[in-house]
Amino acid sequence: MRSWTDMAFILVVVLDLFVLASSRLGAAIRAVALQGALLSLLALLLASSGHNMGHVLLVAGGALAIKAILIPWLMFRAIREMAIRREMEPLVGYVPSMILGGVGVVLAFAFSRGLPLPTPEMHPFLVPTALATVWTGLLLVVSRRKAVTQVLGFLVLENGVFVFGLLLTGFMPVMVEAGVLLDLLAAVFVMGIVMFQINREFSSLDTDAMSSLKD
Amino acid sequence: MILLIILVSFVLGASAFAWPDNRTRPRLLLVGAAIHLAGVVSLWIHPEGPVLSGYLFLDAAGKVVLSTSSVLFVASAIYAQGYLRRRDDRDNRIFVGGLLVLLSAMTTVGVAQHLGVLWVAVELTTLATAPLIYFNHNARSLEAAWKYLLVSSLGIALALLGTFFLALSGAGPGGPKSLLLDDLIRAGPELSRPWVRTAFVFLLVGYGTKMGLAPLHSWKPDAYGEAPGLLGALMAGGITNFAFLSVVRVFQVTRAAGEGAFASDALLALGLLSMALAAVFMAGQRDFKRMLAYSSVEHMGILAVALGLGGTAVGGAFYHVVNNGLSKGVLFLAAGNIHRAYGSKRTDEVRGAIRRLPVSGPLFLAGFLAVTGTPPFSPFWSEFIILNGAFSTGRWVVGAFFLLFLAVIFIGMGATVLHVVQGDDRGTPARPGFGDGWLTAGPPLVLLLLVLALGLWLPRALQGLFAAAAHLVTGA
Amino acid sequence: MILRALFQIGILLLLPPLLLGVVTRVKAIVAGRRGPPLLQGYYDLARLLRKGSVYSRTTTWVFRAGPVVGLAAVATAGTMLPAAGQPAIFSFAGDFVLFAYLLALARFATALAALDTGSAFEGMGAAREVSFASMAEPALFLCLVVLARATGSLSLSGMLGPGLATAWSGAAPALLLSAIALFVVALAENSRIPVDDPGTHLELTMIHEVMVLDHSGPDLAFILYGASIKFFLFGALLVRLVLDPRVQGIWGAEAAFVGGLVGFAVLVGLVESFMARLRLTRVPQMLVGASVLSVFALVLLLR
Amino acid sequence: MTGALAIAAVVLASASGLPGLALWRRPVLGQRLSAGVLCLAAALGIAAAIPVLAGATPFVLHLPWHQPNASLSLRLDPLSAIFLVPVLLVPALGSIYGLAYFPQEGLGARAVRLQLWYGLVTGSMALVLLSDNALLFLFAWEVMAICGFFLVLADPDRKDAQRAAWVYLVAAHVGTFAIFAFFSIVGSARGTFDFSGWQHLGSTGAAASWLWALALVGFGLKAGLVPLHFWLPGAHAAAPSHVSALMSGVLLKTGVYGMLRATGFFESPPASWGVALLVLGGASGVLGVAFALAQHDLKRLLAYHSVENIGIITMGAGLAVLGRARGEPALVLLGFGGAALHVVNHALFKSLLFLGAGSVQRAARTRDIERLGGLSRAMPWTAGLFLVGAAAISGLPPLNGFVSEWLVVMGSLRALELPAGDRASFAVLVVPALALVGALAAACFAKVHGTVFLGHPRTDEAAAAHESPRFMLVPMGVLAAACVAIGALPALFLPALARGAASWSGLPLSDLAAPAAAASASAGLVSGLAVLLVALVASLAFLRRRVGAGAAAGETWSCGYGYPTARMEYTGSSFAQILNQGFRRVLFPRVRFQPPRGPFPTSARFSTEPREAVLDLTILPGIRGYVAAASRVRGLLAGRVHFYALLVLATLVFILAWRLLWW
Repeated sequence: MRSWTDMAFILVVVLDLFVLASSRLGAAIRAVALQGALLSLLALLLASSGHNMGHVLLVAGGALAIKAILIPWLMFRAIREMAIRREMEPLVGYVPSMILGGVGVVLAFAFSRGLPLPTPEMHPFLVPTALATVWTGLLLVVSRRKAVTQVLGFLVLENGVFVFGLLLTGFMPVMVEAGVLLDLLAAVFVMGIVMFQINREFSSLDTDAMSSLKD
Repeated sequence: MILLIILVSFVLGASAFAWPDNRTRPRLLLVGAAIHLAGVVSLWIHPEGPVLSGYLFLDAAGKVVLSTSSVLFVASAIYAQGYLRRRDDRDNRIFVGGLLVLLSAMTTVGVAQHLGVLWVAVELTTLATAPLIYFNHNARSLEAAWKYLLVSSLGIALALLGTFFLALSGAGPGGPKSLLLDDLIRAGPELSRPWVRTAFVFLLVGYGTKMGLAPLHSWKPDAYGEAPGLLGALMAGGITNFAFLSVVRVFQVTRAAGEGAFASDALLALGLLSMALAAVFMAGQRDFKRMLAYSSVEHMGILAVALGLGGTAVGGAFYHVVNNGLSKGVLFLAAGNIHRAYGSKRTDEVRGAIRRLPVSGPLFLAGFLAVTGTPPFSPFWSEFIILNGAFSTGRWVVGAFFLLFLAVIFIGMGATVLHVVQGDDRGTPARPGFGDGWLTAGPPLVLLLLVLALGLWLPRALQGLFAAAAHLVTGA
Repeated sequence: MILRALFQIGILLLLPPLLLGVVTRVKAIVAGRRGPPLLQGYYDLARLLRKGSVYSRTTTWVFRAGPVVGLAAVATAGTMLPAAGQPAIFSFAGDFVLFAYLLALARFATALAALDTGSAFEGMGAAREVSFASMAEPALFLCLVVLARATGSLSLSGMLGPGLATAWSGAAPALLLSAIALFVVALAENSRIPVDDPGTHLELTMIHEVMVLDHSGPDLAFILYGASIKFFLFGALLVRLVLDPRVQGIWGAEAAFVGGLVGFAVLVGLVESFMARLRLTRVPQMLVGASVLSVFALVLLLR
Repeated sequence: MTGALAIAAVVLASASGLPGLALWRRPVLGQRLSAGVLCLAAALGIAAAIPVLAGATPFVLHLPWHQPNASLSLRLDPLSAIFLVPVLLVPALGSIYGLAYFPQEGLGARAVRLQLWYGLVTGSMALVLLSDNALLFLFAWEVMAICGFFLVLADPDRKDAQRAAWVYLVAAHVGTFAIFAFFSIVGSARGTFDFSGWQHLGSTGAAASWLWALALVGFGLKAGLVPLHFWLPGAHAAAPSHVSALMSGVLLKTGVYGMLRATGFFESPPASWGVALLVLGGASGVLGVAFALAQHDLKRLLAYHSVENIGIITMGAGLAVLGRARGEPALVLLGFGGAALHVVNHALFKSLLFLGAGSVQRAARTRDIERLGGLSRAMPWTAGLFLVGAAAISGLPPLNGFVSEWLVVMGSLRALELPAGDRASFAVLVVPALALVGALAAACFAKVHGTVFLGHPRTDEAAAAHESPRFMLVPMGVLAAACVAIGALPALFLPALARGAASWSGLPLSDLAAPAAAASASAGLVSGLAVLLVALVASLAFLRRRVGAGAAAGETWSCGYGYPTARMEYTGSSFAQILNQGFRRVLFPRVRFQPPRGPFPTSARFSTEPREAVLDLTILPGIRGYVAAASRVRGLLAGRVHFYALLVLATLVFILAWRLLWW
């Protein structure tokens, strides 16, 4: 049981690095979808007797439905309609991105030792995984040119936040999970709409086209 | 009553999407604004206790921000009547609905006593605003909306993480295991300090992005520059103030947990950096709406500095929230009028606004004087209190930089404003039919008169309110 | 008492033209000429007062007021200057300021009268007069401050009174320096060589003389008379400063005073004879030099 | 009673523009009513000030005000009262002048606006003087500054007015920040913002000196002390003349007032502060007049003379501070008395000169003195009254300028009585400095009056000039009469000055009585000599009529040249050339010189254009450099959304690293 959980966490981190290294949008979206599914699994795995099983199921199901199915589907639709396949020339190359991501992972694992968990029964990989995933998401948003990849980065970021949220399911389930899901749903939904508009207006999803507003 | 206000605005917003007639739809704004104002007034007269098991409660700090925004929203709603009538060509379904949802979300921020609820409401304001920025449906406004959405969402995500950290800090044995402000503050020292500190950093960056503190401000000039004037007014005078309120909430907890010194330093640093950045970016600024955005950065910086200084400055901060909200309303609404009358917001194309717009032009000038802390307008008082807070606690360097930045900003902003209002308007682009009307020039005028009245005479009730709000933060 | 006052007024009003006569005579003798009689100044005044005058059509009342105000101001200033061995008619703390400013008033009136003619030459003269005067003014005041410090008195009568004798014994270097500075100022203020050449006939090089080109008849008489009184005043100042403390006696002081004045006139005549007029651009240097000398004198005392 | 009068004066003055606004359709009546209200306010205010100056107990009022730390505290003590008189008198006379100079009937809305600001600035100046609370003071101070901005902008379309008004506003606002800081520091140290609680501030140590320096910068900027005078010439030149009179004559004096008031809070200011004031005052005096000499613009020239006179006033104040440091009542009395009397005197003659300049500008349509000349024939009254002002500002007896300069000189001579070895006795160097300033001022005004009023008209406009209407002449006449009166009877004013000195310095009046009596005796003799001078002038004039043999009219003697024209007249620039040459190291004039060439030169020209050394050569290049640097910084943020996100990320990482790594 414990080793399954370990594996899941490690897989989440590996997927982070994969997304950073992937130049093909389709593969990246699939990776993020897989990550979403893993999160849903983790929600179940981490549930202990103290948890309200109803909430756990809701969270796991919600994550699976939204993170692993709905949003990836939307993203696939987007890249199909806009006919984009790959991220062209990211601002930060793939290898440097991976290295930065690796540094982030190392730092996250080192760093989280200093943050004492108030709930000692929690899994030791949880906090570093969350931080590493958040870091990956931030890196993606900063370093990628395409609006789609930026949204993808935002998704990874949300995944990291979600991992962290798993820590709290024990004592404040409703508020937190509702927050995660609402945020993800609404943000990505609105971003998606804007993305379509951008494509129509600029005939491209390259955000470099959008730098006319400056001093 | 609190719930009623939130729900009515939300329902009105929802019904705006269903309202069939483009011409009569803006009146919903008037209805919403009036009900909101009436609600706020009734809360002044009959204060209401906590509702929804303490999740919502209008305390002094929230009251300051909420009342300001309510007034500002009324002004904006009246202004919107004139504005949307002139923009008859455009479907205003999303605009009207979005504004009302925004009002509902802002109100929720004002009354939220639970950090989770607070976060959800702040998120809602972001989502409600993004489509509004895109009101003009052109490439520039789209770019602005995208930048706003992306940067704000980033901030919001970090704030969510910070909220989790804060929740975790109280999750230990004997911890409050709650995100209710009162619980957290009461638990105070029992919270896990490293987590609180980390949480504060994430929440400061998150809500600071929403506030537009430098260097998290980057979305601001773009968004304010492209948004319609009245949205700019609501953002600069409303949403950012609520974001400040969120930072105040976080600060309350952090301080109670014994991390106040660190939090103060961080706030001072970001605040002064914001003022410095405004001082640099306003010099030679050629776009007067972007200039207003930097002014907003500056004033958020002032608020952050005031909060960081603590002591008497915090009372000044709440006073400044009111002053900033109202005078930003004056400036953005007047700037919107000027923008439309010339069809341009570049200073190389706009001059002689006093001639072309005999009300909005002088209002823009007066608003500039007000917002830079010139008597007889009220920001003078709040800025003096904050400065006084710096000097009375022996923070000479902070006080000196504060004054230096104010001076540079005054020069930078004044040069642009005077360029716009003075001179001969012949030979500049003209848009006939966009002169001053009662509906568009009246609201900023009334706001200015309010700023003036507050500068001459601050009602005792408000003074007491600022003191009570400051008491919440400083505990003294 | 009344006798002495009368003597003072008498000497102030009657002696000055003679002094200018002495200067002219000395210059003539040095040049090997006989020169005009000593009393020529009085003859000139008498003749001018009888003559008619010509007024430029450009001028206004300012032109006519100039000589009157100038003479009145100089004469008023004279009442504050102690003549021989006794205090002045009017004496009070700070009277020297009024003294100097009355001279300035005379200058101002004359300069305006010159400008009233609209002539380029007279404008030029007025410009030079006021410019050089403003450079001489600090030196004059510094000399007087030195006196005030040395004697501990703030009135001309006190500065040049009995206290001066002790001052000479205590602060001779400072007093000597300021006497030299005062002599330079006297030359400049009275438009003598090396600052100005009262005998020149080339308007471009003149200062004071070119300023009064248009005045004629009684107006000119007033101006000449005023100029001679001014010359007398500076002479009296210097004589009292250098000579007076050493001479005692009932009328001895008066005799020495008059003798000293004549000596002053001779000295000026000699300077005029043996020195060339400075180039105009060198004049400021000389005047600033006088100021520096007197600052030095003051520092010697303040130290 | 005094209080009611003073408050009524403030309120009436502030509201005095309203009748003009209300009677929009009857401009003549409206403007007259406005002027009448302002005059009434002035009369009431002066009626309140005079008893205080005559020894009545100061009026104090303390009312609450619903602003944090603020209260509506008013105090009319002798120090305020001395300033209050000119502050109300000059605007009142200016408003009468405005009836003809800036008529509402012809100018409409512009005149109405001007009157509104004019009244408000008068009221706020009076309120500045009456304030006994730091925040009320600041409030009035800033309102005054804003009014000044709009007054300079009376003709909003003129580029020079826009620029001057803007520079003025910036200077005023930035100066206020220094005062802001000063008040804030003192207020938070004392726990109150009422001036009554600010007495006996400690003055030892560097901190006190820095604190005082803040006040010096803030108030010195308003007063126009070199090198903070840069805003002043432009603003005073660009404003309409009765506004220039107000600004130059009395608005600057609020800076002096603030400086005195702020220094008065300190228990015993050290001698070094006095020396600082003396040095700054001396520099302002000499440089102010040096700058003035180089000007061609009549009003700019007059404005620079304000710098000079503020220098004289500051020297007097410096002596007074020195007197307090050394415990010498005579120094305090004479220094303060000279400064305060010069405040009043300068208000009188500078307003007179500006009103005269306005009269000239109105008649000849230019302020360039090189395009004027010979105006005294067409406008004899203006010329005569201007001459009185010119003589007075040059410090010539028997006018008022002489009296106050004389007091300052007397004060500095008192420094000679300090024990040997006391460096403070070097304060006596004020005497030669004042002598230089006085002589240069006389030279400058000989130039001005000669070039503008005497000789031939240099242009057709100047030749076609005509005398101004009575509404403009009467206020000038009143001012000239006041100049003569103070000059003739200085002893009359010494008791009031002694009261002012006592209330400022905190010394008992009895300590000041002896030096005051001595000064009074001397001043009596000054009056006597003034009478003698006038009598002599009269009798000589009488004599002049009796002697001589008739008068003939002719051409000006031009050394033999028969056809002199106006173009051959000596110009103002030529007149000042020798002195300008002497001051070229501080003037930095822009010289354009095209020398005559060849054996048959066709054209040659030479012109100099004075530049404002501080503004044009220091501040503006500095600002341009800053803007250039700022726009380079802005270029770094090229508007890319990645960069925006990076900023957020970097901030997060930085703050985390800042503290979290160090726990």
